[in-house]
Amino acid sequence: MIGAAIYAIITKDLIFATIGTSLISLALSVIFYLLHAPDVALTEAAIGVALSTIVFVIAVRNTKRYEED
Amino acid sequence: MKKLVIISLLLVLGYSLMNTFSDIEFGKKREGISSYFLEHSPDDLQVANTVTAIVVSFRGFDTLGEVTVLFLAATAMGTILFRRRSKHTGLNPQRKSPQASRIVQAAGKLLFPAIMILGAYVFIHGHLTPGGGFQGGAIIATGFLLLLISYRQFKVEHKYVTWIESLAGLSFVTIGLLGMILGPHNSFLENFLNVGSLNDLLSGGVIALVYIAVGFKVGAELTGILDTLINIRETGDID
Amino acid sequence: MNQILTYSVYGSAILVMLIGIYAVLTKKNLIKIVIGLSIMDSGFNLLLVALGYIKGGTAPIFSPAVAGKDVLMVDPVPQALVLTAIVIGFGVTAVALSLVIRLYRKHNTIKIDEIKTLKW
Amino acid sequence: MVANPILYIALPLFTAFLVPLLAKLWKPLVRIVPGLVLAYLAIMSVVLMQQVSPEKPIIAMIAGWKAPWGINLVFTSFSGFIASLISILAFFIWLYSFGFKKVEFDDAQKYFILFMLLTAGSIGVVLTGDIFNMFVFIEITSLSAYALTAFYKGRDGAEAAFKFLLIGSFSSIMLLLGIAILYTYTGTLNMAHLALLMPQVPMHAKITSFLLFFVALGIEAEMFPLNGWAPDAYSQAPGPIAASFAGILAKAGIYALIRVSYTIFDLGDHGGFELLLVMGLITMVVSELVAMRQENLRRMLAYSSMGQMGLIMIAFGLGTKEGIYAGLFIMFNHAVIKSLLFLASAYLVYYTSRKKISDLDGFGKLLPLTSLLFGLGAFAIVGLPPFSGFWSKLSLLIATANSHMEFVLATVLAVSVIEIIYYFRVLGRLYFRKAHKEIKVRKPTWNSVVTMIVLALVIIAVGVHPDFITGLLHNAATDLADKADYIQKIIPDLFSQTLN
Repeated sequence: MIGAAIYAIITKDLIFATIGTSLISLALSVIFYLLHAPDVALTEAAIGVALSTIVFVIAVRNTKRYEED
Repeated sequence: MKKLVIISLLLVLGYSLMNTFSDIEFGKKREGISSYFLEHSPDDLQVANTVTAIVVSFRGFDTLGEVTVLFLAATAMGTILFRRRSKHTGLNPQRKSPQASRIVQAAGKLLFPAIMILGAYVFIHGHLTPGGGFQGGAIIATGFLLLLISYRQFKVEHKYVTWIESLAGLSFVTIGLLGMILGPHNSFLENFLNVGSLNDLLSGGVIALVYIAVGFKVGAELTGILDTLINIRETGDID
Repeated sequence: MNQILTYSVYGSAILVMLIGIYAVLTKKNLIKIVIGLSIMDSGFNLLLVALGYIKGGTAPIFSPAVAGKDVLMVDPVPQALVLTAIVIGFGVTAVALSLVIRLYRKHNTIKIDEIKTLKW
Repeated sequence: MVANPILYIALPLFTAFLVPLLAKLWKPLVRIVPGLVLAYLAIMSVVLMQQVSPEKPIIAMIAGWKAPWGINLVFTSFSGFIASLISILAFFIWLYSFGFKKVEFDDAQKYFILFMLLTAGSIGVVLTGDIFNMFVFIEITSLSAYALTAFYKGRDGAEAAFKFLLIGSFSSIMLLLGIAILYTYTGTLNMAHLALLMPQVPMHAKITSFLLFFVALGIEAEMFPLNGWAPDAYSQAPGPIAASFAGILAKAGIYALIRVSYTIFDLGDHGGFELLLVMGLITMVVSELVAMRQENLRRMLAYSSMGQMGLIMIAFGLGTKEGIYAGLFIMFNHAVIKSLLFLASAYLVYYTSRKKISDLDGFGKLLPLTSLLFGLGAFAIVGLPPFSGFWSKLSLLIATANSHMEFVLATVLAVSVIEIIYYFRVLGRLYFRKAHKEIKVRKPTWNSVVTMIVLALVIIAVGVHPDFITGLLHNAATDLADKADYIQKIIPDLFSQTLN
């Protein structure tokens, strides 16, 4: 999860960065399940993994895909 | 240089947080209000899922606020993106993006009803199993998302979304206000129905109703948000 | 053993949060900044749920399987709070991204230094 | 039932959900209905203020659960005073923006919904007795503030809103961390219960979470150096919204800051108040110095507003009952006078996109009434008699003198001179310069004239006869100063258990 977080902020391709955040959410949702928080796991899976990612992807499509220095 | 300053500041923050939290042993039981919740949720409310009981009853005001935050987000995005609604809205929009492949379309058609049923199941059973209004609503929005991306000509009827959103919100507040009239303590959001018995579908009194309203509202709001974002292109320039 | 577990769980949650804050403060790309905000929230959510965990506890649901038995359950309050925090975080992210899109339409860039009025 | 603190939140939310449907029935309803709701809340405030006294706060349970288990709304003399101030001011700001011709229909609907929710959120922050619920209301308030900042698209509103959103997100993560620390050590979220259990929290955790709260709420309360968002937001938002940022949003922020430092934490004697005092001093001096150099009228007013917030922090940082009294008095005056100044300035700079002070030459003849009201507001805010600002500044000076803070006293006086200089510079432009040729002015509409005159009358009335509100202020100050009483009123059972 930490790896995904670092990847998400260093990669120049914003689509991959978005995928990085959704991986964080996915990992988070598994951890929540392991910590006996099924409600939170379900919310994180639906909102963090699916909806948030799609919102980011739409935003990237409407702007620029690559981050330049 | 700037980065060094920021990193050192973050290290200070991280150290002080770590210092604070390391006293708290991981996985140790602590005293607090939660024991009261664990006791009273099954006994007084007959709600099996304690998290639901907390979210809807004990801290029901937070949930009302939360639903409002989503409503606000949808309204705010409308304000930010859709200034000066252009005249050609809805009239044969020429989408630049290509159609999704047939496989995606077929899968969308197959999956959509299943997702809808899953979403509805999740928020109707919110007081029994994990899940509830937010989760169910989010799942339903995912279903609409599938249709929105696989069928380019698919349009969410704004009229219906507005109606569902408003009516669900109104019923939430109305249930709350009814609690002020009918409830034993005359307080907002109070239960005034028969609570039934633990682990029945018809248990928990008002809680189940509130969570269903939340489910509809969240579903409509999230669908609205996605629809606003996906359709920016065709409504053209905002300036 | 428990001490190590304590440090590693809280430490990784705080680390994720700090990575998010770092991205928000140093990145020049507006979308990257919003990604930083969402990472920051994720880290906090993990921290709060971890604080509510009780060793040997079960999920706080009185399903028929545990009915009548005296079971230890994890703290449900942080879970309810995190539920709220996730939904609020999503709302804020969506608003932030729509602002980014509007800024892009106006300035045709999402680099923070090219938008003069954003500097401070 | 008809007058219950819950309605402050429930009614605006109900209306916000209803307005999209009303829009289909008859379009003007989206302007009228929010106004009716705000009017009802304003009347309800008057009724509730008559019922409440320091001995008998009004506590509203939610879902029938007693504190600390459920969330409750606490309408005391202190929180009720601020809530009433906000709700009455909100009604007048609605009246002012009622005739907005600039906004089209679709936007009008969103404008009034957002404004109503801004008000409801701020009142929620003030009334709630639960710390996490306060966070939720702060988020409601901030989200509507972001959207309203970006409301006009011709200006740089989106930039200001994005800046505001970034800083606001930091504020919320800090707040959440502070709440998490308190929850893990005490196991509760109710403010009174937290205050009761505070002695059992170890010192280092207490300090960390206090600092987190302080920074987070300092952002909302426009404390230096965390107020980078404020000048942009104030200058880019529509005129009435700038007025409500000063009168409503900032008031909720400073209320939360005071509630946290006075009631929840027991750090007042361990440097908590000194921190508030010092930050207030810095905020005041820096903002007023920057305000003097502003060319843009709106930005000047924004910095002046921050200076006033600094003044309020100084007053509360004294930690004495006199200080609280002075702080509340300044809060009241700042809300009324700054709103008047922002509302009047909206017409003064209506057609100039730069909003430069130098463009105001000769407006005293072109817009006599608006200029007069602006001048009145300027006289009042710098603290000249016979306006209400004089009494609040005087009470602050007395309070500092009695606390033997001569340095603070001298600084406040010196800063007042700076204030006089920059406000009089504007007035000089208005009245003693010739107008530029071919200048377009916009005549104020009747509803905005009524609003501004009412606010001006309040300023004069309180200035001539301060007894109108001193009683309320004394009650509020008594209420805030007595922490044990607050705890006892909200959680009587747990309080007596701890005593035994």
